[in-house]
Amino acid sequence: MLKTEAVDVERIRRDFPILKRTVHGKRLVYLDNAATTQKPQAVIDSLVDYYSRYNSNVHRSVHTLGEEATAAYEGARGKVTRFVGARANETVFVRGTTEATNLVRFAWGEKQVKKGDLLLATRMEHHSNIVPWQLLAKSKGATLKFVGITPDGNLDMEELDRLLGESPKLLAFTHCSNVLGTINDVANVSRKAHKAGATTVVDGAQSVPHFPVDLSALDVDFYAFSGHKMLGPTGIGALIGRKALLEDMDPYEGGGEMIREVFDDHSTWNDVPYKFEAGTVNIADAIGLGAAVDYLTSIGMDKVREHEIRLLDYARETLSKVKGLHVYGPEDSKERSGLIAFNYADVHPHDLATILDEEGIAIRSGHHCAQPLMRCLNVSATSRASFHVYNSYDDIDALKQGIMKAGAIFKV
Amino acid sequence: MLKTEAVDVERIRRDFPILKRTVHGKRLVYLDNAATTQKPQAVIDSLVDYYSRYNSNVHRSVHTLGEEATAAYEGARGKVTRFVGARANETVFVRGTTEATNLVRFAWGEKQVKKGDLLLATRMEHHSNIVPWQLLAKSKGATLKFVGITPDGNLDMEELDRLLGESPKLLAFTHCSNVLGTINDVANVSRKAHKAGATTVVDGAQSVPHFPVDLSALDVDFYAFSGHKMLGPTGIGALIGRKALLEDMDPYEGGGEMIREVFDDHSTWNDVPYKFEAGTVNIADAIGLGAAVDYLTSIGMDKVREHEIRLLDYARETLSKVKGLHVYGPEDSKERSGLIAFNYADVHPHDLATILDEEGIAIRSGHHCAQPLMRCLNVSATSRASFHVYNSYDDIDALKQGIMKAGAIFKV
Amino acid sequence: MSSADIYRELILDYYRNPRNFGKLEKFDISAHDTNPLCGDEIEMQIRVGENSKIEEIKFSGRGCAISQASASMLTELAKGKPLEWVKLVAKEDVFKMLGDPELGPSRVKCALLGMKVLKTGVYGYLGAHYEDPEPGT
Amino acid sequence: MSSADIYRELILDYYRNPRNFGKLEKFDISAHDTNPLCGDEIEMQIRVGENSKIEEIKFSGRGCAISQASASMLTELAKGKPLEWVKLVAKEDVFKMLGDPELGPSRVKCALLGMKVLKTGVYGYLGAHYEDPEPGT
Ligand SMILES: Cc1ncc(COP(=O)(O)O)c(C=O)c1O
Ligand SMILES: Cc1ncc(COP(=O)(O)O)c(C=O)c1O
Repeated sequence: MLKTEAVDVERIRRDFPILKRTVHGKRLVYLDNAATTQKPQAVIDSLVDYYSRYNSNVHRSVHTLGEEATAAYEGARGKVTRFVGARANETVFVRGTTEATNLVRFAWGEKQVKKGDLLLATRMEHHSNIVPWQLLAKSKGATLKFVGITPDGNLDMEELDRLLGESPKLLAFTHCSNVLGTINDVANVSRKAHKAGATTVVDGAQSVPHFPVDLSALDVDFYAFSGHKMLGPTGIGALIGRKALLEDMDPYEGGGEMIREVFDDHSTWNDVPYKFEAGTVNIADAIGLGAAVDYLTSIGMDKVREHEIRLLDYARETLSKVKGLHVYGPEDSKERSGLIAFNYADVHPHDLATILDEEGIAIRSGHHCAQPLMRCLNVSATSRASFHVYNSYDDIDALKQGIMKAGAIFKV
Repeated sequence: MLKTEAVDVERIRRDFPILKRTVHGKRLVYLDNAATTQKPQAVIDSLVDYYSRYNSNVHRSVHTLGEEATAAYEGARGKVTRFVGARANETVFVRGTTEATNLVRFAWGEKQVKKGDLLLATRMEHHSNIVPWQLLAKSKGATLKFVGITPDGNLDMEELDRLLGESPKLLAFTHCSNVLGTINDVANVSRKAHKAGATTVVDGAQSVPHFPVDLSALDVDFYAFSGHKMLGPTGIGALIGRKALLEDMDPYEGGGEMIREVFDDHSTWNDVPYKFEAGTVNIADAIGLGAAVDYLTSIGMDKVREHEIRLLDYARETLSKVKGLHVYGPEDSKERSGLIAFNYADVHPHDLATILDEEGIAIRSGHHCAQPLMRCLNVSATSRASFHVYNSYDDIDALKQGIMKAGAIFKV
Repeated sequence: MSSADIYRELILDYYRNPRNFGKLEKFDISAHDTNPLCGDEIEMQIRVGENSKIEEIKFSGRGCAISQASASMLTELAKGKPLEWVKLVAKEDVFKMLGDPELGPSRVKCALLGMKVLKTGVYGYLGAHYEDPEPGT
Repeated sequence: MSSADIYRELILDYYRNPRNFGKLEKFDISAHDTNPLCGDEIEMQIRVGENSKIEEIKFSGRGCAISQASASMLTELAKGKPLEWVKLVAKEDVFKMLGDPELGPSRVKCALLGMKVLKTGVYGYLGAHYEDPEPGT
């Protein structure tokens, strides 16, 4: 297996037990990382260790198991906070990106957005950064408008400026598109939005797992991401919010943990971020996410990024030789993350995915939860190969072989 | 270690790796099961197996890993559904009981409850079955009233009948109190509520883990429980809802998975139960909960119940010999579940818990997220020892020894 | 069974040259559905003739080879049959029609989308309700 | 260190016979807080005398031996001191006052609840804001 020089892929692959498995008798070539990544042994071990050694409910415990579980859970919060350059008490653990945007919708939006207000999203958003704002607009009598994209797959900055001129209350936009791969200039866009008086909600689901993110330099109000896309367990993610905003917000879910005192007719709330973590939290998986952060940090996110750029360059080069294959998104690899969405002749993405699966290759096919973007691109579906640090040039060669086989079957 | 005859405790204890550990050099005596239970190796293994062999995002996948993960996730839904006697497509996976009641509040309550409506809860509810209704009442201009309890710790049926006479929209009540241990006659109470035109939301957090629950015989509208309290992982639980109600409800969180189609100005929803599972679900822990259900089924919930009744009888007998110790809740063990809340002389529960911890004994102390009930009992806190199938008579003897030690230190 | 067997000549032919593709000017039954899994969509229209026969039937939509070929073949099969016949169609019939390919659960949904739309439309016309045995994603 | 050391004679004495327990009729400062962990609560009231001295101070509330003894001892320590002294009180001072018991993180919150209430009240009176370094549960 060829090293990309950025990282030692062969060594890294040994950390991921699933990569040893075969699919239909072939080596597993896992290229569906934008949907969810695989987990290193260290993350799996952190779960086993938790359940085998110090499982307990947190916070309200006086006993030793409880103290240990609380320390590990809060320790994980600290790791996640530092990993993205946030500040203490600004990190709320949630199920994932989708719960994060919905939390903002309910706890910030229902309080702040009024009838007639304007909300903005972009046409490259994942449904999780669209549907909450649609529902909020409907509940409040507000309007949701979309910032379009340019033919090369970037945000249409002119339309952005024009729509910001209409004094929106909110701008919801993604740090990195899960279809186009486009990396947006978050600091710049958020600054513009703030000048226009808008609050910003940034979807970091495809950025935090793939390149260094330093929120202290990005000037955003809310930032959301999912643990399962960054080598962590399913069921955990984070919402980072400005402390002043979090403190001013209504609570989200109500119940244990988030309260200070419960009276018959009202209750008072716990401090931020606990105010937003009602009920028993996902203790084990938060700790597992902390372990994922440790693993990524030990490799170095700059190395992860470098590796993915090399894979991307190699993939574009390799796939450019396949006749009839069309890649979406910006040209320059520096402007995009490690994923490639494409269509191949008239072979439907599902059919391609089925044929590739037989070769042990896992890609995603479909609308990628981005139907408004699909309509922009005038397609109903695309295929998508997405990388992480354990992918190699070999994986891309296998992908090309698989596509060629589909071409033969479909007589392209 | 004495068998209770209902189950072979010694054999069962070997299935729980954490029970091998020591705390402060003493054998761990874990009596905090109402807060969260420990996990058998089979549950831990199911997580390891998932992450090591077939981790993938579910539903939208064509590749083999995705098909396997989807089958296991939906298989777990089937297990949970059958375990509580529910019907297909009525089981929504949520984070836990708290998310379940909040889901009902947002998706059912915001649509159905109107200004001036009456909502009912009981004074023995956990905060997770109070605070959502307080917040709903506040948002809608409705009123929340409480059904009181009798001096022996049962629901005050006269007050219930009287308040049902005021035509409430909702009756939120627990199947089993996490402080008193009281087991409510759910079928009877729910039938009364339905006659009065109220929708019922039943908190099953302390029932499903401890005795057989057959929803097909209980006539409730919504039923909520947590996986982590029934030997399953943290971060997963279930809301069971009548299909017709679920179908009529608004969605809760918006995003991927729960949609059918997303347009600029509106979206259409996926079928029930998927409509309520926005974003990437907690795949691994749902599968882990399925493994917990398998484990409990292999023992038999009737056996679990029988074992806990014996422990309860033994504990009451043993603790009755401690002077100054007062136990809360109904007298008859057949009417209560396997937990004992108590106070001991003027030793504050936190101080008692600290002293017990030194002996390796984990109990809970505090308000148990039931402050309105604490006010009823006229205390600010209690100690609570709660059992599960791996507890033994020895654990109870240790508890008594520990309490005696606290008595000596506090010169009771 | 390999994908070369799934994507036989016949399936590809129906995918690229779908029979009964299009819309009817006049119709008595119309139904539409999408597969939330992938966004595949199928619309079917039927003109009902004498003796409750399927006089004319057309489908439109977009999606993978399996969903489109399956819908197209189904319209051919349905044409001329009495509406009651639609009630008797089982998923096994659809698989047989496609040459019994070995499909994973997600692709089964592609194969059955046409049948679901056909049944939804015809059941509704007959005053009944078609309940999808495996709804959702 | 064992719990027998934590619950020394002195702590138990302050728990059972708290000094400065009760409410003031007239006061310049009043603050109240609860520990969301457990529901322990402390209220403190202060009458400010000449030269911004703590002329009178009383506390009330309920909770464990550690929280109640700690609050009571703190009022004794504070009485007669200038308000500015309160700003200098550190958690180490509280631990020392309690005889440096070895407390787990959750019990540390019990030990410090009194200090938190005292500081919240006095800082507020002085026009400042006391930020709890470890808020929440
Ligand atoms: C009776 C009862 N209801 C609800 C809950 C809340 O469950 P969770 O914290 O898992 O949401 C608990 C446990 O904390 C409980 O004991
Ligand atoms: C860009 C983007 N945003 C949001 C999400 C939603 O994340 P989750 O499903 O973990 O909530 C995803 C992935 O599905 C994504 O790719």
